[in-house]
Amino acid sequence: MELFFTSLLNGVTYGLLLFMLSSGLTLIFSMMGVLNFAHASFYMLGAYFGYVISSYVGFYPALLLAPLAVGAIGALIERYGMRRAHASGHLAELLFTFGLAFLIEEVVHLVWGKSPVPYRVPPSLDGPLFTLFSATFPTYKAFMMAVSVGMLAALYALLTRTRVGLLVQAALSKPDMVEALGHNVPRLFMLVFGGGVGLAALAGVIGGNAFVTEPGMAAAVGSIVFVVVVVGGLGSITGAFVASLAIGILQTFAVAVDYKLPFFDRVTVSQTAPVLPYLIMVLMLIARPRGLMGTRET
Amino acid sequence: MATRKLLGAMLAAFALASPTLANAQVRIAYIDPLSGAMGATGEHGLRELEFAVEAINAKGGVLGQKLVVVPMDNKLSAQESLILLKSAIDQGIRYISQGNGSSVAGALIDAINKHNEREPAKSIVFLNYAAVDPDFTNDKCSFWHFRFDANTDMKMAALTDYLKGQKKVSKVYLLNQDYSHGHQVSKVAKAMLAEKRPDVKVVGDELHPLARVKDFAPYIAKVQASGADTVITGNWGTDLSLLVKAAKDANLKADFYTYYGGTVGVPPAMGDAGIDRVKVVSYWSANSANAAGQAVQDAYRKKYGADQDPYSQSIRISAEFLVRAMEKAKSTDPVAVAKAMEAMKIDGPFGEITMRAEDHQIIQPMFIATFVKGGGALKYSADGTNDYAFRADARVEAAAAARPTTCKMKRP
Amino acid sequence: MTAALALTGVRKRFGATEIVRGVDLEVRAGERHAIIGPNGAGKSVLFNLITARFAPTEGKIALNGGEITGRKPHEINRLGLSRSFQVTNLFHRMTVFENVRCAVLWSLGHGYAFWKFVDRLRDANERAREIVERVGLAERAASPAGILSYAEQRALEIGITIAGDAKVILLDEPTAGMSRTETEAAVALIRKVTEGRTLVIVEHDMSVVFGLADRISVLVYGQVIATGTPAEIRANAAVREAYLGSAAHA
Amino acid sequence: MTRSRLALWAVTLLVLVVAPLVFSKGFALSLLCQMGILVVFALSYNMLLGQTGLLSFGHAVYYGLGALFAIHVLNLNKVPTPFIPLVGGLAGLAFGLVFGYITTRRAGTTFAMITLGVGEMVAASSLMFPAFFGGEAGISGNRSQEPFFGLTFGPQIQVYYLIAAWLVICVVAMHALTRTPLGRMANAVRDNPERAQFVGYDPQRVRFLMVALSGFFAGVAGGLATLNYEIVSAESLSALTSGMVLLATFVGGVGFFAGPILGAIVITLMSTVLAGYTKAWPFYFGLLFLSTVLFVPGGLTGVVVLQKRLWDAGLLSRVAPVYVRMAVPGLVFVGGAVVAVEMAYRGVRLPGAWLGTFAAMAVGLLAARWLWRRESDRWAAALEALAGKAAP
Repeated sequence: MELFFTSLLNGVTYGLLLFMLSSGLTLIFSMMGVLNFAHASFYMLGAYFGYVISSYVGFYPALLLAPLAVGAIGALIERYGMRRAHASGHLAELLFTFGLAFLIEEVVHLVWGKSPVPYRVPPSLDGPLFTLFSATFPTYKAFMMAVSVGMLAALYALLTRTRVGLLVQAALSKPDMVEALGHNVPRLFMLVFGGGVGLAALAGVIGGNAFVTEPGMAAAVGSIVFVVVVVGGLGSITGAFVASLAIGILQTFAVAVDYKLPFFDRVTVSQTAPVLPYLIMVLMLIARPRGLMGTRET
Repeated sequence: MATRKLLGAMLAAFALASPTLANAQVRIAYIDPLSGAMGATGEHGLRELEFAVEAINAKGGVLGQKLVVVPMDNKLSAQESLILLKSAIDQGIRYISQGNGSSVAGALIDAINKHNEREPAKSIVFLNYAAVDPDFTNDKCSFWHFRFDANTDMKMAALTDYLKGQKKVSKVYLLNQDYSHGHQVSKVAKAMLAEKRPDVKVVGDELHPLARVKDFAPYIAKVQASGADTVITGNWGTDLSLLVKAAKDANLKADFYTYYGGTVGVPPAMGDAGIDRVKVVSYWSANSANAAGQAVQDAYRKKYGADQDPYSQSIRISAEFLVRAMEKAKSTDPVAVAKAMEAMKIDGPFGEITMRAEDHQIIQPMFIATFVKGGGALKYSADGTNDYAFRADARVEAAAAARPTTCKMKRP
Repeated sequence: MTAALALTGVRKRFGATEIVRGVDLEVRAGERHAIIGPNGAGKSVLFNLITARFAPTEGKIALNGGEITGRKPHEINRLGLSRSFQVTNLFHRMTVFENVRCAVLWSLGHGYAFWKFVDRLRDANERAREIVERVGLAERAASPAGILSYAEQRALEIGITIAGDAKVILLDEPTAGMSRTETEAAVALIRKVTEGRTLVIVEHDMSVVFGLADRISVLVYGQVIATGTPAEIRANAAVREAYLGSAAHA
Repeated sequence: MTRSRLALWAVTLLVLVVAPLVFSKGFALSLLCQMGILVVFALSYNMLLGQTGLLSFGHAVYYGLGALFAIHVLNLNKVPTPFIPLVGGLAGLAFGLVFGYITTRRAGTTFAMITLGVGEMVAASSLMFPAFFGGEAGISGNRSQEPFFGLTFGPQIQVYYLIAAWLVICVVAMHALTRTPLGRMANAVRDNPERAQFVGYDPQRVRFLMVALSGFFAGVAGGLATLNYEIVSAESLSALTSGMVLLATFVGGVGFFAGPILGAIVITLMSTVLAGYTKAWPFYFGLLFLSTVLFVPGGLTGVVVLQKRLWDAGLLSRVAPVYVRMAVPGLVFVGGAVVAVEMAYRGVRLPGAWLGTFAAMAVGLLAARWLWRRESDRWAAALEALAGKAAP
């Protein structure tokens, strides 16, 4: 019983963390139709920027400044790189972000070295919030959950309630039309890309000290964010949210199960937990390529 | 300058045939990751090797020759390492130093055995400073391979010896990475606990995928539910730091006995979360060193920074063994040096160190230490930090840590 | 004698809007049948329903008496139906000759073979060369399809459509965007290459329709309001009101 | 086959035979072997990316599984060494059939994501089932068994010729495949899957067959790697290997049959030789890839082919002066950039050196832009003339 409730709590926490990581990716994808392979790299950049900025002005200002800075970098990359790649097609765009991920990791190596940096949780958020059975629940995790839910609300409002959101969605299907109406579509895309990158960076500022800020952190989350977005339905914010929670809870409960798999002599369900998301993704793509709540296939 | 280097690289690609000039040098190829996920660990090792070599050269080198380190980036890939080995052989290098990854070490041993058999005149000697698969000094032992680190079994032997005296340890949870090293730790822990502390219950034996877990909270929940008071883990890198952080978040009251709590990146990443929770079993204990050992550390920290811990002392020891063996053999010929190295003894930072002739395994004292706030009597900080250190709790003498070997050495 | 193509009660809804609202249509074997109608009448959707690009919400479609509803496009093609596209739809990076050759491979039974060279398939090469000649592109045979002029691309499109020797040919606005002379040439070409086959054509240009079609169906708001010979259609009051009247002013 | 094409094949064959006599050192020889393996692997990848338009993020699955089966069979001591790559190929084919059936049910980005998922799962299970996969320590074997017509395949030179022979077989086979009905329809499906349906072909079936066949050749490459390294570890199945073959293929040029060959050679040189000289090699590598994506989507081969076409059209003499003049500021800029990267990696902190380097880069860049404004007309004119000649 105790394990059940702790696992449920851990599952929800992990799910919300996954959503926080993948929301920027969903934003960019749903508005621009681009799968940004460098998403996790911007998450990493966010963590490093958060580390540097917070060492000068403290954690809370960094929470705002670092995403802004990384978002600006993202916007520049869109303006001078993506746009060019876009001209030579969808594949080129995908490959561009793929190469970008490679390069960003090298730059991080170069600037901050290969070892982790001591990026710490601010004292005001450190420590336990409450105790469930014998385990404590840290304040910082509650903070992360709150930010994640806040992101959901903000994105949902942005996409469905604001003019910009509606405009971008229109621009996605009929760019010529929107342009003809006198809107600057390329600038719109630049802002969206910068925004999505900024969200990734925000996740980095928050995730970097909760976990470990090191050059391998991008690769560690790189593919799981795709799983969330793909399972949730490419381009659906709510879908991504549901998928994050589902994957988080499923994976956490799988860890708790020691049942041995039939036919594989020593493998337990628990051992396979981190592989489950990929299995779900593949099955989902085959059975229902739109994902849980997606509106279109790719 | 750099362009010329680049041009040189291109030319060299086509002119690899040219024999290398310097013969009045003893060159050591350092084949380890210098880029990628394990790049930091590889660079740390390289620095310690270069530091040791500089010290030796400052005293005039060996037999009138200077030692030179040739770094080679194997990207932690076994296949890449084999190509680099060939490159080293081409350049006339006879000594290889490597430590990261038993997969790489295994491949190198295999390849060196084959090469030395095919071309005995150009034999290669392999100085292994950290690849800890016990096989290398047991069933797969080789005359050409010398290990300067304690292997997995020896570390577990020291650890379980220590646990004999720790009566408050009653429930142990084994949590390891799901690959050969983790499997080995789990296996040998169960065997030795059953032998030395039959009263201890192993309440969990968990394997998690290597470098794939983002949040260890579910695992910690399981440990907590099992009621374990002690966790034994062979984890390294972020798999260890994240584990410890998750334990702190959930306020898990259990000691973590680790193999790699002191290695690159782990102490700064753990931070406060590791205090009084994380213990390390190692042949290295910075604050227990004798005067000579302290002098080495002082020089190292002066050169590279006060937060830099030369914890891979096995590298320096291996260089020292090499030089002594050359002096003893009065030759730099690998076969003679390898023979001279067998059964050699030197004074290390914690007492006598012996290269056991039967299996080429180094025998030395071991320590159990706890991660604590630094300062006071703890002069030397943990690697990458200024305010944390390891406090030695116990010393296990060389004889106690040594394990019998199944090695049947074939000598040339 | 069974109809070459028969639609019974075909409907198509997109969300709340119904574009095709119960179409019954019969195309006789060997005739040239035109479907006309004002913009937005659902002509292209109907076309896409026949060729399985969309699945009908309701109704049945039969080809030579056999039902094809729910079949995949390539299966329908193999049953003897071929189509062109409104927006030119070629293999842009291949040459004209290769475009046509790809289109004849299946009908000659070469399938997915990876053990014979296309250059050595005499039947395919001869057939392709003959078709390239027939559509008047012999001089451009070695040019990549992507660099052809618009009229040439349309001709190639027709060539690919007829290459597989399908007995039923559907052409979607084959002369759209062409000049008067180009249109005349295209009509002559269509007439020539569909000799002895069943042709279904969607077209805006009334001179093309009336010059080419044996029978005409008029589609307005997703329903067929009249079917008949050109003379009958001209005389049909409902058609005049709904369609020709407005077209005459345009 | 035209005469020039025949000559090209003959020269290639000659180079393969003569190369080890020139580069006889162990290292150079292993480098050649490594190149040969990557060439086969990259060509098999281009069967998907370049020929069928399928972007795969999990191609290492076929390579790695081929290698694994090859080493297990090698260790059985039943199959003569020269045929081991065939074992790898058959294993690759088998998995190509299985995974191809799963993955090719969708195309486009969905296909890419499915391959990513399948790749991750196979890579993860390789650590979970060490008995078969060998875990991170890998499985080793010994290629020199019973002499096969007097050859033991112990010495590297014999392995080289074995790899070269398989390389020739695979290259010829893969090149032949592009000229078969399936190969042509793969192009057709790449360009326009919808059109392909209306000439009677099922695009899904075409993709499936291409994935399966490409799995075969990837498996052969894996089998060759088995013989060359005599060890197979989890690394050969990893996402890193999948990424590497994608980079190599794309940099070489996906639109040309020879593209991946050039790409494989360049990447091998960069990751092995350049890595020996500068720690910054991954950085250069990333830059090379990004510049390829942005500026020369046709890859390095595209650049070469364009020059050849200019030459054939007698236009090269018109653009050559442009190249020469642009080369000066271009080299200043690139040289400056290289110096900057190297200084960064070596931790040079002299402000003067940095200032000088940046100044040189700026001068190079500005000069190049200024010059380009004057020269671009000439260049564009030449290209136009070329297009005019190609389409009379």
